[in-house]
Amino acid sequence: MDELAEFKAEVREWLEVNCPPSMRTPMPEAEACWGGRNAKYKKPDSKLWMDRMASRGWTTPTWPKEYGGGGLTKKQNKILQRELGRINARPALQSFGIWMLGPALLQYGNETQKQQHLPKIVRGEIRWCQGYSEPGAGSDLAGLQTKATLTGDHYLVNGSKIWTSYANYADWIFCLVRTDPEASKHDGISFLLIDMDDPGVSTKPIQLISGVSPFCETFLEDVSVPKENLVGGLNKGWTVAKTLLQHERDMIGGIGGQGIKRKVEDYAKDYLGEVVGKLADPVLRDKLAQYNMDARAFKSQGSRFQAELKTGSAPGAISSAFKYYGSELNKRKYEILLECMGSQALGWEGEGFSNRELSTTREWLRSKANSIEGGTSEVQLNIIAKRILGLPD
Amino acid sequence: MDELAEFKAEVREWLEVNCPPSMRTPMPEAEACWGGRNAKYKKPDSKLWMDRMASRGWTTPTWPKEYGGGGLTKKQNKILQRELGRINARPALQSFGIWMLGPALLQYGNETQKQQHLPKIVRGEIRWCQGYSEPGAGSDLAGLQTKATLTGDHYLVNGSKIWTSYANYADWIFCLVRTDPEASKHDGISFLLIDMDDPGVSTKPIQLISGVSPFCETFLEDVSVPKENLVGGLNKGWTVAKTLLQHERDMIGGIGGQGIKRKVEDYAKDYLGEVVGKLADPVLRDKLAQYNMDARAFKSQGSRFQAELKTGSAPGAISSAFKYYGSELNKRKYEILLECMGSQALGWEGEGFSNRELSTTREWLRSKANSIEGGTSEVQLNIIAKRILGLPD
Amino acid sequence: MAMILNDEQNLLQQSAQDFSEKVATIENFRKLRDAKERYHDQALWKQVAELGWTGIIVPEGWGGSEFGYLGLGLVLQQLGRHLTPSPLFSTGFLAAEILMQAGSDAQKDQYLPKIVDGSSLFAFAHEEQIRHSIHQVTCRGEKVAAGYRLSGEKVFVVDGELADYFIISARTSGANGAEAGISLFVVDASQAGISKVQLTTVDSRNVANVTLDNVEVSSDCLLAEVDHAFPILQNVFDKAAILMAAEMLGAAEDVFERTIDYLKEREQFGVTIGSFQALKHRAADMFVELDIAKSVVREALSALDEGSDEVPQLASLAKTRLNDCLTLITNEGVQMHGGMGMTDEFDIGLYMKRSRVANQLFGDSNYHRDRFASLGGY
Amino acid sequence: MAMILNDEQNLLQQSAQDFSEKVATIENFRKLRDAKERYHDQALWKQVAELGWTGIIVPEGWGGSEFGYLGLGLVLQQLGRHLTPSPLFSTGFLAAEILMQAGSDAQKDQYLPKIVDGSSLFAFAHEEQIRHSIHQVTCRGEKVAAGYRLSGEKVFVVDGELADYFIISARTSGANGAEAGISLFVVDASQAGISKVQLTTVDSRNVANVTLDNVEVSSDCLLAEVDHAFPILQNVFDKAAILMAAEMLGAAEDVFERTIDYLKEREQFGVTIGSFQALKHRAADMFVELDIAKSVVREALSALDEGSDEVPQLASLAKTRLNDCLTLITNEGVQMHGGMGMTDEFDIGLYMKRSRVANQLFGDSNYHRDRFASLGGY
Repeated sequence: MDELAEFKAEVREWLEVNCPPSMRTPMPEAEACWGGRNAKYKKPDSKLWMDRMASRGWTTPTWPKEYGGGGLTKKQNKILQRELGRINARPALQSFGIWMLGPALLQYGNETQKQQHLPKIVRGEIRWCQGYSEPGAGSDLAGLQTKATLTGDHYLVNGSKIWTSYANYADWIFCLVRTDPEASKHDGISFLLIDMDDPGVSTKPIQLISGVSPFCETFLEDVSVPKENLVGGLNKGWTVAKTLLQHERDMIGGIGGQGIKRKVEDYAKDYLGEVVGKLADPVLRDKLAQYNMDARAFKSQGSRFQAELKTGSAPGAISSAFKYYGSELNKRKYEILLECMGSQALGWEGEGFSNRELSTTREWLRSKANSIEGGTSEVQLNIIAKRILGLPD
Repeated sequence: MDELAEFKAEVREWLEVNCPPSMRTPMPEAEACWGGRNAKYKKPDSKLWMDRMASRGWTTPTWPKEYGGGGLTKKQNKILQRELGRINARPALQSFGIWMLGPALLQYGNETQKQQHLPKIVRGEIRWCQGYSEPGAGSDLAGLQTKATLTGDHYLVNGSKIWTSYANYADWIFCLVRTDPEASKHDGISFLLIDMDDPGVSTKPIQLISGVSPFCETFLEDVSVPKENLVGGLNKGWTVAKTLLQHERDMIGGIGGQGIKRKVEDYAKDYLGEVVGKLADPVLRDKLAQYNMDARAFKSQGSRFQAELKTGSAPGAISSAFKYYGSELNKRKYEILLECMGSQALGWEGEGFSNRELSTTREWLRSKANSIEGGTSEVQLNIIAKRILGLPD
Repeated sequence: MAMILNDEQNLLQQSAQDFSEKVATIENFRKLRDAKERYHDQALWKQVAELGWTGIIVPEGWGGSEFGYLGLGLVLQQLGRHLTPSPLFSTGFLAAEILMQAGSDAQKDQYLPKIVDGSSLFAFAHEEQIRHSIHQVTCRGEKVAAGYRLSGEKVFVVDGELADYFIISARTSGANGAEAGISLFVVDASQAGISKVQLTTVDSRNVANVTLDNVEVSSDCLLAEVDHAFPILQNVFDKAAILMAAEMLGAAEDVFERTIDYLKEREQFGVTIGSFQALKHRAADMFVELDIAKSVVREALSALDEGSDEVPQLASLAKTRLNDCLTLITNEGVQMHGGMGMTDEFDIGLYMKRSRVANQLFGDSNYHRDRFASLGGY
Repeated sequence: MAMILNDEQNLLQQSAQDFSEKVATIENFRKLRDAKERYHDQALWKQVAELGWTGIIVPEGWGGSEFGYLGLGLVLQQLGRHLTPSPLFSTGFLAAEILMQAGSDAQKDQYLPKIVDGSSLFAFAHEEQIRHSIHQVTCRGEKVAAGYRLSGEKVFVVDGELADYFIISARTSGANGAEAGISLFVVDASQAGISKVQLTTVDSRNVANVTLDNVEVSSDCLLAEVDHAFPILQNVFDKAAILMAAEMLGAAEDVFERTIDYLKEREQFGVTIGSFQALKHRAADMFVELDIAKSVVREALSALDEGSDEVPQLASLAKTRLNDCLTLITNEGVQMHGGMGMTDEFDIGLYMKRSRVANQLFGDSNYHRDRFASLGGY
């Protein structure tokens, strides 16, 4: 325990010295630091903070030191995160490289690939995006058509990807591509890393109903990719993808707790008023209580799952249940908020509505994607029926 | 118009003379008159009333006079029904012969069959039951296995039927049987009339969760049936059945208006109390309002359907929509009633509960069959998806 | 009850459908939206007036066709199909209706012809809170020598930034919340003391918050008897709920049809997604809801033409039904369109946005369920 | 939070499962039901006591095992699976709990050993209305020379017709509805003035309405401090809600498993009906609801053992969740069983009947949602 206490003291001191005061304030979405070749930093301190954290490997605290990571144990990392939280430090670096590609490379990449890519992810030098979905294949992810044909030392890649998050800002893309058109659907897919500066790669942002454009279509026309960029073996891409998808599902499933941090009842009080300490509208109050109970129950399910994970008794497909329930819950939250807010929920921009109102409306629209992205609710129910309940095809 | 006025006066006079006063009182279920060879009449007046009505053909007012019917026009029948309602006359005769078999015979029967069976239905001499479902084939009605093999002049029938209403009291049964095991499912079925006094026919009542036994299993073991008893042609039984099923569906779909006549809110007032003219529980009040609105809207849909029937613009499969919505609505009504009644809804029999409370609880259990009998809700949704929306198989 | 259209109504419906498909298209709406100005298409409005729709409920004496509410409902339903923004509801219905009920002969002569020929636009400034209420009127109408002095705030006034005239409810006596003491005024929008803030709403229509700062109006501006506007408001809002339901019905039909088409066309896992039974059942359920919604709107519109006693119940029924039905169908529609449903390129999101605004106008479902229960005496 | 069972708990669960599968079977329940007498199996009860379950929450000093609420919940869950009627809840939990909280040492010495060895049965007579309420106590407890005189009506007293002793709440001061002024008494059931009407309920359990007509009890019968039983009642009802949820969880699990089995076995249209996607999705949805219900019950039981501050919230959460989950699963179960689900021969209808009784006990969902909101300060 002394070692941990020592570690804690050391962390606290280091942060005191190295975390700029401007990085200890709430972070507007627009000031998030994503790194990359062409990164623009709204505040110079963002870059400084990222670099300092990266120098310790703390942008990826538990990654091995040999690839630039922090090499921390779980317990040490917990301390680090707590200390960061204590001073309200902003995230030093956000990155699909950290969240998704890194873990996949650590599990499936060869030594060269790890050496080449991981340190750059740690330091925020390369910004990655994900190329899974295709216009013709949504829920049917494995139905993808983007082709990669080996010609000599290179794969020739042709096709297009959709829902590539921030592809217009990314440097590299990790892609699922079809390398064997003859094999059965899942068996002919490979996992490929592509430099987006290569000729033939282009992107086009997609405007969403919520008014923002976090996603792109990404087009690949005769892109030449060195065969060394294949991860996890030829036609073994589906294995890599499944690991990543599960990971994504867990992230989105937790979404019920994301977004609005303010309690729904506090919003409701503003808009409905109170009578003797109760929300003035008893019917909406009942609806809201049901929502809060469901959210609390969902949290309880999460705790049980965490405990079962440790004993290995949790069924693998249970993450589909989280994904399903969590996203439906989040959609419901915003529908209730809209009901509470009346005509103040109907603004798009400009005068007459508070900023919080305007962003709630946008988040309501955004929430509709929860049950689509990362595997639709329908797909999750299919998985539960098949893999947990064993119902026949 | 004078003719109708004359008819009305005549009807009124006749009823005044012929409807016994005891038949002008509300009818307990147990006193319903179903006719039949072995009918028992709790009240002698029931028999008298049936016979008198039958003598005018008014047990089947619109059937042709040649088969014993009343030969009335629609307008005349309306007058008759109104006059019967005016004096609160009990139904003179209830019968699956009148509701189901009669219309089928009129449409598909040959002259001999009509002459043989219709008059006896009119006079309540023969009580019929329906033999469609089988233990192995529920929703998949056409999957029936009861076999009828032609041997000489007779069909040899083997199999069993389930959900045969009141088969233990019935004299004859109209059955769907498989006459061509080689043909595709719908093409090898025939419609057969069987005298239940024939050797080999036996019945066994099924006890339901609501505590009553209106249904039986009916067993057919080497029953010999004259080939003249085939209706609608060999292997043409499915056509006859479809007509009857549509008819049944319409009857059950109207169920939302059946059962409890008292307004749901009047029950609710008894159990929840009122505050300034409103139900004291605002959340249950809201639920109840939603139910009442849905029931009113369902009525509106019925009116539109009636109007469209006249212009021929109603899609045929729309009766599936009525069946589906009507039965789900009725189930919901009883769930709400249960919520209102609290622990007074939990009685089965005996002291501590009023008769009305006890029968509401039984009706609640009974209502669960609404979405199963006459084609499950799932089957209705399949029909709508296929025949109205044209969604692919 | 006119559950089936007669020939004239069929013709009207057909012409509205043609107009909505050829002129008042959703592309047209997108242009107005992206221009981010007043969300108003003057050329389209001219055509609406020429087609005579501005006078559908106006008696012939003032140039109208007196065709009735079912007729107007049919037109609004078709415009709802393509999300057509037009002042028809505010001017051709709300203003016309109020003037017919509450206007003196002189007022009718002055305003109704301008409504019918489309030369003036009106907006009804009544709501003061975030939720619909008939009773809540705090805007003051003080008697002064020459007439009345109006002060207060009106919110979410549809077509408020377009209007040449406002019809304004104000409290001339009594406490806020009381039925007695509410009066109606018709006021020139350019009158001193009136200021407007145009709102940019999620459905890209013309809406404004309106402030009245000691607006002096002459006694000629008073509609109906002073203090006694409440029953008029009640009746107008019932009609408004039903006609808004008609517009929403058009939108719901359109989204439903789009979604069924998509189910038949989109392939996944090697088959069209419309062959998945779970989606089929949800589609069938939507069909049933929509079919019932159609019946309710039709019956409610007929009830208006027939002056039925059941209008209040049917108004609450129709509005609740269409609020919930359109919410269901837009939510399910977006979900069944998958990722594409989330893009601005697909139209379905536009319907989702409009649905929530329409939900709020003239009472959301909570409001109308409460009212339906009260009308039922429980 | 003990989300995972330890070895001892696993053993207890296993023995409860064995008992419920081999002894406390549903056939056993059917026999009691059809006998139409007191719905009580004395032999089974003896075994329950021998297994030590009557003393699970009782301290060792009085012969109990002090195993805790999670342990008791595990047993009730298993008994819930086979709808086992047993006085364990009334005697082994309600009476034991109240005596432990409110009894004097003498009272504990007198009653707890009888609970643990199963020789006496208890019933808790509190409710007076058709809906659960803690506050509504009109039954009077008048101070007289020798003690108290009790008068009033108690309804739907579970095991009321079996009990050797009643625990009775009565108002010793204050107005109906007030928190202060409620007292608890433990009374011999054979006491003069007590009369019972046995009810025949839809779930065929032992229930009675109890009338108290000037029942004279000595001061020794008073539990806890006079007038101050309310906080005890509150805590006991929270625990009761959680333990009832545990029983309901067992029933829900059983019905769910039966239904899934039926989906895999029943053929229609040439395939097993479990291959229909619409049914699959509904089954998956039920699975999710049930999985969440399991977590909530487990967390709530642990919270009892840990004396967590969140017990009131978790009690309302657990009861609401299981009310709704069991209603959903029994309704869906019957529907998916088709016609067979409607027959008395199949067990599923028995669960549906029990579900509605369990729903009412210790608060229905409306009650607990309201309370959850109040606890949350809104």
